[in-house]
Amino acid sequence: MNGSLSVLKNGIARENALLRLMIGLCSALAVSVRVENGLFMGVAATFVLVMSNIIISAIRRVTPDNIRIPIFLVVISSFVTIVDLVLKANFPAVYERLGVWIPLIVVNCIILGRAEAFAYKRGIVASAMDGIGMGIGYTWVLMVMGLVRELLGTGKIVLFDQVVINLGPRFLPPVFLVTFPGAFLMFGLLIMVLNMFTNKVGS
Amino acid sequence: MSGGMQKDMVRFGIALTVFCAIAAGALAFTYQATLPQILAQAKVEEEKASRIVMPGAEFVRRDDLIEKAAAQFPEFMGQGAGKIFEGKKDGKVVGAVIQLANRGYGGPIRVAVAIQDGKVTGVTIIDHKETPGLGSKVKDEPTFVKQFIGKTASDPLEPKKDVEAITGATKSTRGVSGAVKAALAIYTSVFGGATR
Amino acid sequence: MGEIQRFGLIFIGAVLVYNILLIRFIALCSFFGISNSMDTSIGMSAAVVFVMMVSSTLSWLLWNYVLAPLGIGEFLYIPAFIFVIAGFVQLEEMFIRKTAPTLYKAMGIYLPLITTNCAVLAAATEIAKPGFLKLNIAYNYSLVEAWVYTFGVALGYSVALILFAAIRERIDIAPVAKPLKGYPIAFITSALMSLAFTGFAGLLGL
Amino acid sequence: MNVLGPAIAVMGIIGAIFGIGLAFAGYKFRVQVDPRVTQVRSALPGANCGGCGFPGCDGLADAIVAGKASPDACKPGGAKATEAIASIMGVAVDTTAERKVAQVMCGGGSGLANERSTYVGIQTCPGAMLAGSGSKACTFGCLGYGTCVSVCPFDAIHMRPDGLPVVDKAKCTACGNCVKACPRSIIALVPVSKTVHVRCKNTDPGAVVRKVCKVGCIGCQICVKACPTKAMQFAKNLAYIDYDLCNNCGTCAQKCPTKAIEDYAAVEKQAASA
Repeated sequence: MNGSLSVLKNGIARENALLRLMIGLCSALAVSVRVENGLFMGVAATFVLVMSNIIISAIRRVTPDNIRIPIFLVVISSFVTIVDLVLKANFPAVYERLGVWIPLIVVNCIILGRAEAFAYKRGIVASAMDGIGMGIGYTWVLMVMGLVRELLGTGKIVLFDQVVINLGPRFLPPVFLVTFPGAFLMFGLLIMVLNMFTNKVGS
Repeated sequence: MSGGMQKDMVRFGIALTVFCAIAAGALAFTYQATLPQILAQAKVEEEKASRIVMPGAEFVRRDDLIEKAAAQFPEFMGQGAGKIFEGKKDGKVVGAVIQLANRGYGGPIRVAVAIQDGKVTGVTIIDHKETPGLGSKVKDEPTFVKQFIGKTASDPLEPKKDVEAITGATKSTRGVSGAVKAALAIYTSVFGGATR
Repeated sequence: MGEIQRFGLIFIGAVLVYNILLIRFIALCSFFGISNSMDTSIGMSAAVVFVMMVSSTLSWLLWNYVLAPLGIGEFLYIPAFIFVIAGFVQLEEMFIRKTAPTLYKAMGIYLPLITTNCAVLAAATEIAKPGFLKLNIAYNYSLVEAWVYTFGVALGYSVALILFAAIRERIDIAPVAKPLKGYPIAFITSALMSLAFTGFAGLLGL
Repeated sequence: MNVLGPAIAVMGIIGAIFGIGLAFAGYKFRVQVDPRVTQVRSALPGANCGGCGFPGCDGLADAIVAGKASPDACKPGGAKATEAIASIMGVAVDTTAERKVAQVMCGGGSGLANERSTYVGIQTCPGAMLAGSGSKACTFGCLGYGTCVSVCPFDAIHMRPDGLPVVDKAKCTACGNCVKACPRSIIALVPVSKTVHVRCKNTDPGAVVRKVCKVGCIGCQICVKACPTKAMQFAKNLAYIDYDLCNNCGTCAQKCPTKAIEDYAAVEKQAASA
């Protein structure tokens, strides 16, 4: 059992999808304008990742090798569509904001990457744990970015339509952080800080 | 060689067909389960803007009037951007809400205008692409839209004349005032001046 | 508006105003991975332009003649499009590896990358469901407009990728601070490029 | 309206088309991939360092199977990889050749080699070569801008404070990237057991060398006469060692008036005893 616990841990930190492997960037940068977006996107991506990992590793013995990609894609896109429909029905406001990024989870490099590299070769439990690990790793980075960008970019954090933190009117938010270029910059600085930290620890 | 190919063709063919069919079945099932809710949400979403400008009214979408208006004002109502609702309060038609889009600085600005008895009783910005901090003030400053209340088709609705422009965002201001002016024009042409 | 002017509007919108990489943030995985050398970027761009044109045509036909009339498009468009794209890319990779090995050496290795390229799916979906990428260019696409739009997106992708590759080559020999080396400086450069592309925002009132 | 039927039908048909299509293509367009290529590929270390001159390990694997490259082309792989590939290819290869490492053949660090100018251009050796060949007076010596360090995939070479690169013999896998990268080809691959090296590449006459560097080879040939095993060769004002004959005795290093020849073993003994 502890084998899969270590799998879970490495998904969160050591092999963090966004910061270490540099995959799944498209949605991360665009969606992390608000903490709430980050949360919903993270949960949606984790759900799809875990479910598709389980299914793919369950049927891995029966999938012929040279049509494995189409089969993976059918599995992943079905779960993505389910998430898409459920979100559209129950959380229209959030769906409106995440609109284009939910369908794009299908081509999100994390999911197909993990399916190909991990789930197709390992057992169901290990794949599920890996899915959860990678999902949590993806989500916490998204929420950290969302926190910083929303707080500094708009001066307040709105979670489920309540203002949780408000820096007050005096604070003139640098709108730049909430715009597209701001996302690139923020992510770059995040990695720089991480490099500085790991280099000191690493070397 | 062809024997192997036949076997593979059959194997892959069946595998993929069955797989896609199962997936399609599951999705169709979820779609039907969530369909009523989605339609309801869509209706609420569509009328959200109308409800802001004409609170407490029931709305009926008049597709026939939309076509008529789109023919006369293609740049405002064209390509699905425009909608016309008739506002009813306890059964009686009290006015109309016209949603339309006009070109602003950063892109189209979609506006909802409530008109009762030929006078504007409410204006709201549905969405816009104006520059944050400048043009976006048309939506962020509540006082901006209030100045249109009470305008009629005869008013010039020109910045500096009877519309107070936002400093540094004349194009955005012109976008909104143009939209209100168009709404009044559509209202007079479609409803023939007085609400029946 | 005249037909030609409409094409121009769609094309400029796709290449500059709503550049798929720098403004719409789509397909970033390949953007940072591929751009550290110029010839890989050119090879990838050629492959992307080719694959996108074909897959958008397939998606357009599939949507307008199969999915929409039957009313099943609303929930099937994701699996259908990605399945068609992946299938086509795999078929095409086998075809090129057999018939044109030299072309395969230059462009072939990128083909499997393109199946997971978000831009291809995004363009295909935008053509089927206009407004998917929240562009205000057009509300419905005829086949020719679909081609113009896809070519615009593919060109926008290539322009951004090749520009970025050129800049990154210069960065490699520039004295960059230790923690900034590698991805951080790449992100900061792309932030500046994205800032530059937002300059096209008001172009043609799009 | 019932969407279940048409949905299953359409997706089923699409699945069928691609299923059969891929199977058909799988056979029609089958490319004869030699199974040995994948075996050789797995025997290679996979660092894609390009030291063998082929684009990465895949390129080398194809070349070896096609006979265009010898099984021991991959130096980083070392004897283990060479033997594995030789057995796959069924070819006998002598693995007696001793392991090689990179060695910097220049001793003109800061303070020893005179500076002619200060160079503020692009901080790479090829860059410096383009713009007036660097800051040192000696036009054969090491430029010191570390391109060899940046191309080394195994982090085996680092710049010393005096501006000269030093090779970490443990990590160096003789992939040859640094040898190729150095615009003045100062780095050479030498057998790892050899500890005595002529650390100069200057082929100018002695008088010119004396002006530009304190530790340059002035072509006095004292070492050639002194060498007991005749390992020391001499050509174009420059002495160089034939490593097959050299037995690391170090007499040449003691005799050299300008200390251009360095005996690492002696230096370590000294450092250890001091």
